[in-house]
Amino acid sequence: MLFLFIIVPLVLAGLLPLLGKVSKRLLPDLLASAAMLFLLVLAVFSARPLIADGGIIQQAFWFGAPLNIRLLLDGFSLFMLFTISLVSFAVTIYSINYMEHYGAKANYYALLLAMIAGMNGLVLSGDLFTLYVFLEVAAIASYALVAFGRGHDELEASFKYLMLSAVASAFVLLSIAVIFGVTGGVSFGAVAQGLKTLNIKYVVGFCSGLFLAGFGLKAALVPFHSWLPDAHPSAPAPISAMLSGVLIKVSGVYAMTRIFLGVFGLTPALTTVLTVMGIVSIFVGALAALGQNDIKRMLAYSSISQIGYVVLAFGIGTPLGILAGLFHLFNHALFKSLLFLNAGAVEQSTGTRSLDKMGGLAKVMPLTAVTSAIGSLAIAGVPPLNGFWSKLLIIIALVQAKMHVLAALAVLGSVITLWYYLVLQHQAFFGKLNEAWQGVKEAPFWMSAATVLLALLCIVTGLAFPFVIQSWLQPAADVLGKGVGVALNFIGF
Amino acid sequence: MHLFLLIGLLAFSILAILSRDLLKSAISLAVASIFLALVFFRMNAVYAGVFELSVVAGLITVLFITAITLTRGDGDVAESRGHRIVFPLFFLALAVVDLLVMKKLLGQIPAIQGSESGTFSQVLWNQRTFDLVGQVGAISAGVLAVLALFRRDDRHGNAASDGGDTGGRHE
Amino acid sequence: MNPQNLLIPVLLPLLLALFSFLLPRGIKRLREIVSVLGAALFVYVAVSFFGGKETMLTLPWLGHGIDFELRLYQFSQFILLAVSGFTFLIVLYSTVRMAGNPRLREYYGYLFLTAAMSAGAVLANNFVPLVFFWEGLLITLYALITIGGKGSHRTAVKAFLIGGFCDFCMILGIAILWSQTGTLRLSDISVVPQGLTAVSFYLMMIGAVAKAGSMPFHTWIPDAAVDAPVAVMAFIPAALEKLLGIYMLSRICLDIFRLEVNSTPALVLMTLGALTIVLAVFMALIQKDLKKLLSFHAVSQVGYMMLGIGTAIPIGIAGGIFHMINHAMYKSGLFLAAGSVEQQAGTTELKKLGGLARSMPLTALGFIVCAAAISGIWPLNGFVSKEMVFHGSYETGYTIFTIAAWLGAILTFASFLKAGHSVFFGPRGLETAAVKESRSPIYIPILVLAALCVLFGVYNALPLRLFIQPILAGHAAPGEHLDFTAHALAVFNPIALISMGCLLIAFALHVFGFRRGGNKAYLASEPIHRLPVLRTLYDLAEARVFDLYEQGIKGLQAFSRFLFRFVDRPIDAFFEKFVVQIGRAATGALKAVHNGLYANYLAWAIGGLVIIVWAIGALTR
Amino acid sequence: MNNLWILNMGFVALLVGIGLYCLLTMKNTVKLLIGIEIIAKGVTLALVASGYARENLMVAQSLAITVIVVDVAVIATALALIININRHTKSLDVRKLTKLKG
Amino acid sequence: MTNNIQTIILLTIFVPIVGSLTIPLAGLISKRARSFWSVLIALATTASSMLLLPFALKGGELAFRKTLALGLDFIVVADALSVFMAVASSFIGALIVVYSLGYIAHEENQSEYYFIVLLFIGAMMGLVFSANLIFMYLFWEIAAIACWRLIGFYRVRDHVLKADKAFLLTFFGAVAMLLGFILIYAQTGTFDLTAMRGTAIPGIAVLLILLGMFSKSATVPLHTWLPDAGVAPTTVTALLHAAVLVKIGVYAYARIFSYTFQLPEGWQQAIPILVVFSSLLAAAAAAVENDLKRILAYSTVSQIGYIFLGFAVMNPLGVSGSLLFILMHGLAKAGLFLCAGIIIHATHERDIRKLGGLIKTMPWTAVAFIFCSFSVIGIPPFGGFFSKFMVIVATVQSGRIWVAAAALFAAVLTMYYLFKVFSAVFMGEAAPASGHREGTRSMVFVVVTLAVLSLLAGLFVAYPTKLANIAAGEIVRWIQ
Repeated sequence: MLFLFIIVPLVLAGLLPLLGKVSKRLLPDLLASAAMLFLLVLAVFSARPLIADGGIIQQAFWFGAPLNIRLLLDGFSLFMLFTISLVSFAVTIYSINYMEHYGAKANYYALLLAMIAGMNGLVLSGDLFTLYVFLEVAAIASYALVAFGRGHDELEASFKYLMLSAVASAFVLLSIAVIFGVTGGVSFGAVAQGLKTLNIKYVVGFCSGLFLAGFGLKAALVPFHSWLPDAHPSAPAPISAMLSGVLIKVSGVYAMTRIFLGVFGLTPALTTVLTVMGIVSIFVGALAALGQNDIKRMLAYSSISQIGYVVLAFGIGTPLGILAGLFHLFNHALFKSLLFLNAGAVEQSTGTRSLDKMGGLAKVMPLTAVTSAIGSLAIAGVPPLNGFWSKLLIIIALVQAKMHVLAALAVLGSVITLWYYLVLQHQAFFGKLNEAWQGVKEAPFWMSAATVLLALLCIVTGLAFPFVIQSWLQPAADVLGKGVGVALNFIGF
Repeated sequence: MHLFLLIGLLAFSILAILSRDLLKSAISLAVASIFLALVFFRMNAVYAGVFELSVVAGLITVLFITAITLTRGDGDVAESRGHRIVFPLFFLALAVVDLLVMKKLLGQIPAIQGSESGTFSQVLWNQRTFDLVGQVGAISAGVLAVLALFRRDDRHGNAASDGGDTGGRHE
Repeated sequence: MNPQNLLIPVLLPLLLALFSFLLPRGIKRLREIVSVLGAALFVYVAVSFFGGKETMLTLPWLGHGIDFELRLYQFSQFILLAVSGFTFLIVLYSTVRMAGNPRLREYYGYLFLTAAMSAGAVLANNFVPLVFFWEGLLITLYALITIGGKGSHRTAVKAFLIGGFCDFCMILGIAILWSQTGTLRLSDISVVPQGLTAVSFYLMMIGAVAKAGSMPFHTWIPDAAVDAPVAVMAFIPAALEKLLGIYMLSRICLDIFRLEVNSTPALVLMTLGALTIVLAVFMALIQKDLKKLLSFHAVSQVGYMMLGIGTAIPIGIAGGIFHMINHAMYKSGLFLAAGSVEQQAGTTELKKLGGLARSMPLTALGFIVCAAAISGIWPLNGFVSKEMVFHGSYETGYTIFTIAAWLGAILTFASFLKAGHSVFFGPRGLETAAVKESRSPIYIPILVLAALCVLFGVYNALPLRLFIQPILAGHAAPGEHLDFTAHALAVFNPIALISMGCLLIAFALHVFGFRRGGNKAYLASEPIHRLPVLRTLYDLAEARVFDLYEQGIKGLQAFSRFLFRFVDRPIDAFFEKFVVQIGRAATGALKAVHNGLYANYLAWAIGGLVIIVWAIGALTR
Repeated sequence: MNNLWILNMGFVALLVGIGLYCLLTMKNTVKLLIGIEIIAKGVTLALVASGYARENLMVAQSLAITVIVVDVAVIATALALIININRHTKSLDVRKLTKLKG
Repeated sequence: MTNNIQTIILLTIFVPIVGSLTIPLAGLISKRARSFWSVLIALATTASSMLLLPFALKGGELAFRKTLALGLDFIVVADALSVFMAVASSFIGALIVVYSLGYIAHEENQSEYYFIVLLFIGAMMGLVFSANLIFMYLFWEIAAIACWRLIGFYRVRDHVLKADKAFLLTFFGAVAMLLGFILIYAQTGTFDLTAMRGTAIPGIAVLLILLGMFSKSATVPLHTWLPDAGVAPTTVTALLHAAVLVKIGVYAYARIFSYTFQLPEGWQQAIPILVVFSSLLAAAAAAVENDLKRILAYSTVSQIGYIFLGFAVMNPLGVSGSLLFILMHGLAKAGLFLCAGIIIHATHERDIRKLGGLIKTMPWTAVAFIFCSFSVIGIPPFGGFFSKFMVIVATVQSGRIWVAAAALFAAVLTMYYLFKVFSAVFMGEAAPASGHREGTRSMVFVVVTLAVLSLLAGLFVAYPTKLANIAAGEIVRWIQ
């Protein structure tokens, strides 16, 4: 059953280019949205009961015949699946209207689905190498998606992204190779078991460094972040949302966390490096975002900053820190997607991404303005929205771990975050309406629907945070909290 | 013998990088692939060797040459001549570091016995099935990517994202 | 007596005030009738209270020891009586004098409000109600001065600010006292001023003497004399404020603090009094406007009271208190007379007036009697009280104070000679040809007050025995001689003789000045005005250089500007400019390094890898 | 066995190193891609060498094959990008790709 | 009984919050319906908070909780302190909503306006009744959001920038405060205020929390946003800030520092000095400024210093004085701002140098203005007198005579600048900008009402004082 998460989008991705010849718009729209909805429902209703007593390994079936594919599902992966499905659903329905002017919808959806298949596979894999392969699947699809508009900007961004990402993959693979050479296996269980019996701290440290660089590049941690401010703004808005909202988390943070916490075990050295990288990312991202004039570029830098928070939280390694990191990861997926979708709506309506040229759009695009305000406040950590709770938990975790300076810096970072989001708000939406945009209309239905959905989720998550924590985050945090133990349980499946 | 093959691999890789002609570079790369394949054969990794020969030395070289031909004429970028001096220095430093570190780092790892069982195809099909799904995914993603990038332009209002209109970013 | 009745003196005028406020503007006659009758009733209440037993009323108010406590005893009975009497007279006078004023409604309202507040302040036996009423008077004062019309607002604000400042001082004094004694009930407190309580004494003293109009808190009074209606001047600075201020001062010096003879606080008070006497009278001397002249005297006379009370010797205190009531009478009378003149002649400028005695005989009579009283002419009341003050100050051993008081007496008489001469005698002023006597509600109060001056002087036993002796009774050492009537009018003792001599000097001065000024009475003070050093000082004083208020406001402005420019704005600039600049700089730097070069980006990544690997290696133990 | 592995890994490091050198210093986009390829070769070698050293050759080979396949997809995408970029800029110079910055 | 009280408290919090969400819906029906629905909600909130008065006057104290995840429980506490604050702020809030009916009638985005104002009131109620630090922070920030939208209400670029400045400054303070809360949490393991009474807390936490309070309550050195915010928006908004918003910090001070924790000795000594300096500085700034609303805003800053002072000296008198001050200042400052609103509405001029002689055309406004000024200065019989008196006396009682003297000096400055304003605006020659008619009937009614209320609050001061005394007794109980 879990295999559906991979095979449905993959098969559909293969079919869509063919179907696209038949129906240019309707069928791709319908099928893609339906598939996403299906995955979302699957994640919420079918997959969740599976992990009632901890993680499981499920064997895939292909038309009744068992396959030698073993999918690992535990709280963490389920949580990621849910996040992916949720954001991709919002993105897909948003694309219905948005991608009209790009054309080649079938192709677009196919790539999107391939990317989702890659991410789902990544999340469900219980093996370092498989993880790498699906990482690449998602990455290849994302290169193409970034370049989808085929303008100069898009191609340039995509090229740099690809070239850096390829290096990152090489780092990861090299590390896997070494690990493979050391332990003789690549599955989580085998690696964890192997490392446990060997006393080779420096080799593991070296591999951790390579992983950190590789996944850090995927996750756009400073100083590996440089591709992101180019790639995310250049992509079509839904893809920006997808990349910033999910992809960097799945291929960067998830993979990193899974390996460091679940396979290698968090060492004090890693804690230090992760938290420092987190803080540096927070500040570099936030300060760089402050001076941006391109709305999407600002959001992209903001992603760097927010990923910093997530990594910082995971880096603490305490149960609360992990929980906080997960929560922030989820929240960031929600509000960053929301903000990118909003930016897309604005760009589509006004034809510009330059904040200077906007102004007073709240008047003509009320829904977009309101949802964007919600997103901005949420990301800055203003209560009662969801971002507040996760940042709160991060700071509590920092203080509990006696990292007072980091806590203060994290707090300061959130002030800067609010600062540039206020700049964004007053440049774009607040203020007097620019004459040029007198005739601008609110975004079309499906685009608005997507943003409203995400904005509502931001609010609801904020208000119902105990529920979210208990039902989605706690199982995931438990998995990570147990550290290497979980991986050892799956040995020899 | 093994060392000789590795040195050959390295030498042609260097040649591929330093060569000022792209075609020569691509061909050097192919030769390097052949050397790598030979290394694989030496290590009894027949399947990997075959794949290396056919796919990398073959397919990828073809891809490269196609791309070079497609872009030739307007794509001759002069690399700096400084590489002749810089590269040896760099290489020397790298080699020294490599010598110093590698032994130290990996030398402490105890040799463990692998748990190899079954033939290659059994391993590939039974243990690494998931990877195959991933391969399918990667290939289809690659195909889709190429399709997307070389699609016929059927967008409406072509100018939307092309050129300078995508945002007034500061130069 | 039922303690609840103590509320009547407060509530009755309050009701009258409300009535006046609520009565529509147009109805004049009814307002006047009710006001006069109400004021009469007020007098009746005060009279009926007089001589009664000591009564205390305590109502719970704010907790923390802040209760609404009123206390009726000899002193407050007496002051209450005086307050009500003046209220009645002023109301009577106002029925004519204020008749044409468009803001009559407010005028009566505030007048009665003033009376109510004064009554409350007099009766209060707890500091909080005391301050409540005391400071509340600022509002009515402010309002009443503004009734004067154009230009009066500035003066009103001045009066308010000065009063407010001094009241705040008093509040601080009360606060310190409370923290020292632990109670707010006036009748429970009796401390010797030393250390913190001395600070408290000074602060409360400032409040009290400022209310009375002492230097240097007097400067609004001469201004108000020009701007405010004359009835208001007669009522508030001349009568009520003196009553309240000196009442309070006596209570501070007698009850609340046990002022020792010639202790530092006593000397401070006496010095302040002496300075007030001399400086204010110097200013009064040269005034060319009757009302202004009177107002400076209102200041100067306060000095006598302060001097008397500051002696802390029974005769001095009695003299001070007696002088207070006397001053209230004659100064009110004088102001009312000035008002009468102003109404009939249209001006109070000495230059333009003259020879009014014939056309306004009754006013002139009242004025002359009152002027004689203030100058301390035997056998009027002023003589009696001043002599007592002289005696008292002399007994302290600091003769300098006595000399100052005598100097004051000289100039007082000189200035009143000048004033009376210019207004009522000499040739008719050109513009004041057809002047008639005022109507009866105007001259009756003047005459009543003049008569009282005579009465209290000739038959001084009445006030001294009836009012003043009981006040002192509780405080004097047992067996001390408290009956001052014996030598009240005694002329043949050194001090009285010197005083008489002073009057003669004053007369001589006037005549000299009159002759020098070309027989123009209003120039009689010019010789003194033109004295070398004095002249400069006078010029400076005219330019308000010595006006603490003006200087204080300048100081406040400078202080404010300093804080604003050098503290507030920099703080704002820190957030508005500095932080923003830092943000810009950081973001600029970051933008510069993101230069779009792939090799650059890759170099970061590789550098990052190296650093990370190194860091992990270094941190791994 | 171990010594051979270390030797192989040493060459892997050299290959990756010169690949990175290429990426860092070369201007031609195709050349950069060749750098990537060299790194990929090093990585493949590392995988196979590790498998050989640990007598896990079959798994190592399947991993290597997968890497190669994935690599093809990446290279194909990258070349497609380069060709597209070449249409815009009429150049293969990576330093001309600095429109996005700041 | 207890259940009833619980229900009432929850109603007080959630009627405005939920009600605010229905405003846009009501806006769909008609403008009129929306306006009256807003007024209804505001009045219902006031009424419901007033229903708690009998309970509080009996000295009742009630705390109950709803357990949520991770110890972040929703804890509500009702005692004299919270009820006092709730009544005072909801009452003024409701008054503002009523006044807005006329004032805002011709503006755009009315739905947003009412939505935000009601949300603000709701946040205020939530803050007042919360006994969990995190929930206090939560409502604190909701109020900040509301404030941000309101300052930028006119959408003028400059205003929006000021709004951002205000939001950022207060947010900075707030997150610092949050960090302080978390430091406390690290020490005690709970956010529950009721469980932490009498706990001694580290100085650094005090500093951080103070940053929050000072920024919200516009106290030096984090005060500059308030004058700026006072300039930008509608007068009503300025008022909302001056009369209600800034009290949040003060209330938090009372609840957290006075009621719950034990401050380190150094801070106990430092805070009075800090706040009195703030008071003095702001008064000085008000004396220099020429912009009517900026003066009033600085005046607010200055008066807030007194409120802090009363709480900071930590004796019953000071605490009740400060509580009274909250009420009195709310009424009087509301009156002043609304008078300013009428003036600005009529003349479109804020520079007092360009105004003058308005008493002839606006007698009622002038009288209301001077009445409220008296109350702010602290002149009896107006309400402001008692509060100021109590605070100052309490300061002296705690042995800080110089602080009290400085506070009184600030009062002198207050007197000076308020009279300066009054003279400049209402007295003197009618300036070219003047010569306008009195404000509309409803506006004048409201300002006169406020002026009269200021007076009545002074005359019948015993009633609010009773509640304040109970609250003060509760607050300082643990000191003894």
